[in-house]
Amino acid sequence: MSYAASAIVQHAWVIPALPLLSFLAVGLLVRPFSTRWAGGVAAASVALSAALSWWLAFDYLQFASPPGPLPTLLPWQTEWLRFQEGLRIDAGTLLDPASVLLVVVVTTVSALVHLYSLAYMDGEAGYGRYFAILNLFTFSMLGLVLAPNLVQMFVCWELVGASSFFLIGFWFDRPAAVAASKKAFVVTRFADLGFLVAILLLGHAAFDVRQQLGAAAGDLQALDFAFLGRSDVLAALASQAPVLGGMTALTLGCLLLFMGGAGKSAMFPLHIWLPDAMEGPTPVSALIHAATMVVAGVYLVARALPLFAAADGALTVVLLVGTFTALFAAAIACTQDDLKRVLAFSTLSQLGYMMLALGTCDGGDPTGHSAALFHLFTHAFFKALLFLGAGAVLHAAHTGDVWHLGGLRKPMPLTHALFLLATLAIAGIWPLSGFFSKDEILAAALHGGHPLVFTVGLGVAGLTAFYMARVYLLTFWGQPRREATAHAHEAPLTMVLPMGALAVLAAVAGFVPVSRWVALPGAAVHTGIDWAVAVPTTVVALVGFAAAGWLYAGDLGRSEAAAARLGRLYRALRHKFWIDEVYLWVTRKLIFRLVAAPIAWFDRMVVDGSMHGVGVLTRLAGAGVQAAQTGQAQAYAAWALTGVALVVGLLWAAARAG
Amino acid sequence: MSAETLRSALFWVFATLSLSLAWSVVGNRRLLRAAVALMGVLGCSAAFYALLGFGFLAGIQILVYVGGIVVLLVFLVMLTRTQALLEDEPTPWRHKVGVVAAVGFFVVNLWALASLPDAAVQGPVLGGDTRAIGRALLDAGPQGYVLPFEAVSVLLLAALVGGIAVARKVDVAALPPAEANHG
Amino acid sequence: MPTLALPELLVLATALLVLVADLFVDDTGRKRLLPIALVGVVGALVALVALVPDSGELLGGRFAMDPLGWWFKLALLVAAAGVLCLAQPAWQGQGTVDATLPNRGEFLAILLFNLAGMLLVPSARDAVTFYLALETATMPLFLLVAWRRDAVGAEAALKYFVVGALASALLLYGLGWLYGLTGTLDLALMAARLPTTPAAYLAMGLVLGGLGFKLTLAPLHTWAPQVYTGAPLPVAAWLGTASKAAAVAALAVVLYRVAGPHAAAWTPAVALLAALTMTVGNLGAVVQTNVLRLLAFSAVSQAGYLLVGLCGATRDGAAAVTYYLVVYVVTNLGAFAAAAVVHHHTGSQELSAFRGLSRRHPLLALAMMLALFGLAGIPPLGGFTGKFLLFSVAAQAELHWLVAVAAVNSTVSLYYYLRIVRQMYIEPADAAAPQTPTAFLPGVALAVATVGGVVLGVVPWFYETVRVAAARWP
Amino acid sequence: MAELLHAGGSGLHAWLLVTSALFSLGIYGLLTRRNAVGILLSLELCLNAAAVQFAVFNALRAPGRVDGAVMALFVVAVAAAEVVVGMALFVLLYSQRRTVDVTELTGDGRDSAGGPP
Repeated sequence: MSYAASAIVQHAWVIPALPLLSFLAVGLLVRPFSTRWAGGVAAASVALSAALSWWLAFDYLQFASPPGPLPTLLPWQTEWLRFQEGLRIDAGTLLDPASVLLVVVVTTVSALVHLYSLAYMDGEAGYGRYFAILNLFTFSMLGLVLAPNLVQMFVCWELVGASSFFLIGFWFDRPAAVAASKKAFVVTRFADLGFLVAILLLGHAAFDVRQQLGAAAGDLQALDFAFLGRSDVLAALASQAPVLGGMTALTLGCLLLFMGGAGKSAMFPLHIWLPDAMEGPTPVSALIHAATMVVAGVYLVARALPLFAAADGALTVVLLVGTFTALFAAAIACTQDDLKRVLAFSTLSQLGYMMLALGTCDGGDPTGHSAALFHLFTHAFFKALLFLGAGAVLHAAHTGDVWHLGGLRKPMPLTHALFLLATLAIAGIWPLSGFFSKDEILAAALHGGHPLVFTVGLGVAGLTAFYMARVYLLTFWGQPRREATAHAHEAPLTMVLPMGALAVLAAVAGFVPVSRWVALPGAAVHTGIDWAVAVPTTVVALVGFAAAGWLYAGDLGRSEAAAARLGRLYRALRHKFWIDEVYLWVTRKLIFRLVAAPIAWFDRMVVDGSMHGVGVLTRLAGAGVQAAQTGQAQAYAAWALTGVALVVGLLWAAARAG
Repeated sequence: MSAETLRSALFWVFATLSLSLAWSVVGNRRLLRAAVALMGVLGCSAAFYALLGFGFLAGIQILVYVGGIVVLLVFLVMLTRTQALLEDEPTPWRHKVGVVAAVGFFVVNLWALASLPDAAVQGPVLGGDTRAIGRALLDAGPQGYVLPFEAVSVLLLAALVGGIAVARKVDVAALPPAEANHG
Repeated sequence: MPTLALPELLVLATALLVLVADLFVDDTGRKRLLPIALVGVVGALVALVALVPDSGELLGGRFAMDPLGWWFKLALLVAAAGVLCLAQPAWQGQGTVDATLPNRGEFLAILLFNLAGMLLVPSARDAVTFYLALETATMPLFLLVAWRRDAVGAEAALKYFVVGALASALLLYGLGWLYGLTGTLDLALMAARLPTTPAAYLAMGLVLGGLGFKLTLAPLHTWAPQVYTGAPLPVAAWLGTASKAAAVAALAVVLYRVAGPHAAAWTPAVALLAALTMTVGNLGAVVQTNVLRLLAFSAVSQAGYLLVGLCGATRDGAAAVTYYLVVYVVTNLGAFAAAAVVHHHTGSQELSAFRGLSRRHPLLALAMMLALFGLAGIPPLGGFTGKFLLFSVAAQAELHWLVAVAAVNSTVSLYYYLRIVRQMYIEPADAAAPQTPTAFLPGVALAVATVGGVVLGVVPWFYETVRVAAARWP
Repeated sequence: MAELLHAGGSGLHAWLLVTSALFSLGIYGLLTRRNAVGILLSLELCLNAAAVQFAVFNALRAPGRVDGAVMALFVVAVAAAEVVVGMALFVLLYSQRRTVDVTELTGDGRDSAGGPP
């Protein structure tokens, strides 16, 4: 049996088509009649998609002769837009190890989140709408992943952004949710600007190259990934004349592509939308803002890695931004009180890891590429699990503030166990999945000649263990610190089951030889455990756990017990705050004040402020335009004459210049 | 005095007259006088057409255009009563904008003019244009203008029908708009 | 063959029929005049699609059809059909008093005369026909704007008239210069003989300026906001769609047919104008609270995008402009139709009239949202494909700065389009807001515009066909 | 300027000098007149200047045919249509506002309530 005989490989387009059909069916036909059916149809379609994608992965991998690389297939392709020959835009399904991997991740997590949402969103006013948009999102994300060219990727990229916009703002009666959805849309759209301009820039540069190549280009189009990845094309692109500030179209295009990717993947300084995006329903946070959509930027850079590698300094930018984001977000995560916000900053930090891994390819060794995709794969499962766990806590205790939680391990034993497993996984404890993928990233940094980056990465690993242990301890250990928390109950089975499935995946995903499958030619393939990396990371993670345990496990519980016995809650709170003074001194004074606070200040004053400033400027300029509307007929006539004078002057000036 | 000199002299006489009347059109405080001055300008233009050799055009100019201005005058008197016939001096600001725009336009035209080689009228074709223009208007071939002729009739019809519909005497304010068309 | 002018003739015949019929019917009958006019326009549309070849000549070449002209006429007829549809409730005096239209047959007749003039623009092959077609496409608009005969409309119409008459005088003077420089009124001969002297810049500048008024190029756009709000809503829709289409057709005639050989000379000027126009339009729209003013400024910025495609006078550019024009007409028609329906229900043009629309009229809100997203250029709607094509024309012409400006502008535009979406989907519904059902014809227009906006973006056939047409364009 | 005048009594430059001056005066009036009727008069001045310009170019630059003269003729018709449209608007405005002073018309759609007063 060959690929040509495999039904699912030949018809992989069915996988995204199912959620799209379901979106149309649920949105237009089912929703008005039955909300219950809306959820069922939506979940069933995605579950079917997930089953098909596992079949696809099975069929695709089955033929891998172990030493040889897996092939890149384009089983289905249709012409969409034709500018001219060589600049044709197709729609199609590109199957290679990376896209098959992502298809499996997206459909699996999406199916589990759909299932989880059936109970979680029960009774919400927009139940049908929610599932319709979740379907739309799944379709768009799959279209993005399977895109054989930059334009299809961009179109789906925008659709993904639009569905994210609707889902963040799902509770449109909450002003914070509305503000967050708008912020997310505007910030990512701003970044997408770079993507769009990059497409135009690269498209024309590559088109010129294609014209030079002539028949050698075959049927490949200028914006196809297959074309952009060819070494002769890359060499020609790199040798083009600079277009702006000494940069070639290739370099500029890559930097702009990275701008798009950084927006979607919430890299500093475009990260500001992601923490706010937690205003959306928690399953949405799990699916879109942890497991799938936010990794689109990583996926884009990974896809375009040959371009980045050929461009001067582009990967160094990726490396720096990734490393900084990893550290910066981990530091902030230590100071947050809201469970979901901690997880959001944790996501930022992990995305920073992935970008960092891609950035280490700048030395010419593409090992970081497979490490990034491996971490993307494992992170999707344990982070989705963490979010779903947080969702179960929210569902039970109606609050996400860790200082209002506590002691949940007794009423919610299953959730507790699963959350603990995910915490250990993200902290990188053997044999859970995070251990393997994080070590590969750090190994890539160490062996790729970036000792400083390796050190920072190690520090981030410690911080990760610390903040995860902190929220875990505060949430599940000690005593309930709120009435509502005390009456918490275990989540229903439809919520626990998907979490259980994710837990299995989070536990075993590390043994899947992902990095061997997705390795680019020339990448060093690690087998076994790299002790030079594994030992320090494990030690650092244990130190992080110990610090958190010392801060949040012992004294906190004792003080709560003492407060209950003595009835002197106020003093007990003070006592707890005394412990917190240490924490405050360590975190707020050292980490927060020295690192996080300036960053937060920068974030508030410059990043947020500049966004705000842009808004004010725009409105001022708008008022200026408005001021021209004096209402005087003759003022309008004078403007018209000015316009004519302007045209005459421009024509004359252009003729002079030309 | 040769015919050429005579034509030149006539041109300058009418040019001077035309420009001074035009000055009155835009500057005279009394609108009625401005309108009469416009009639004069249009009359001068008829003379220009004649000097250029387009006698038919000159006739049309006087019959239709100048006649049209009489209609304008009648409307004007009906419309704005005696009080509004007086125009204020423009405020200094408006005056400045007007002068800048007008002088600017004039200077740009001079600049364009300077790039154009001068030429003189080749010779009088007075009276010979009537037949040529008439033929051009009714010719349905590649040299003819029957299509714009039809277009202009559509334009005039639309302007007349619409103008009457918009301006017909109905006290809209006294009726709800939905019933306004009954009046 | 006379079938070549069949759409124009059908439109004129319908206009005359409506005008005469108006004399003999009572008020009930008068309400039926609008469907009759609609049948005439749809008939012309069918005739265009089914009978009219996309190239040919009449009157010895004085009236010509060319492949892109065919598409311009299609856009114009679609706009006319759409505007007549969305005018139906206003015409029948339904809805709030504020939103009704004094239903005289003259209104329809003048609209159709106006349409006939617009249809003639892309077929003109000499300056005389071109000028008269443009005047016929412009002058009736002054009257239509004042059609409600209230103070607001009259004031708006007067300002429109003053600026418009000045623009047309400047255009005429520019045509005079072109005539003087080339010694001919034939547009093709003009192109062959056009020199590159200062007089030619003046002439082209005057002509472009005169047309810029119609296309609301900054800073010749200042009339637009007040005219859009002062005019009856169907007329505002007419201005925002058909009038724009005619202006683009005229600009294509001038830039490609007359000044095409000198594209290198005018491309920087057009590029700067495009950048200025889209920026001014967007900045103006950001601060508006009135939907029609917002749509007016949005239309200004859209004109800027359209102008981007004209840079360089390439065939790809012509294809992109034509395609985006069709998309723009359909999409904007959707936005205006939704605004018209809301205006009928509430009598208000304010943004707040859209409050909670998604709960009162989910389909209407969906249509409006898709139209706005189309205008903002969100994939996979036609607005995205069109903008992508336009921007890539600029990239092809090496105008990278213009691409950047256009991309930034299309992002800024999202901000104010989202303001309407926010009102519809996020603000709580007004308890007092009426639950009037959407009338039949506006509903049809909305449905067609919404589906059209999606289909144009997703189905490649349209762009492919336009591109093939552009390749055969002389 | 001086050589333009010396270039020949009724040469092309002299003719165009006059038409440009007429058009410029029309622009001045258009921008300064307060009465809408005065604006209309100024517009007629502009159109007339353009029509004369066509005739001038016809006689001096393209004397073989009568294209310019035909255009001038059409301009007369267009000017007539413009007068009709303008007057209709003025009559309407006067019946609504009791004035045709354009400086008193300063609304810019902000009073968008629409409808009759």
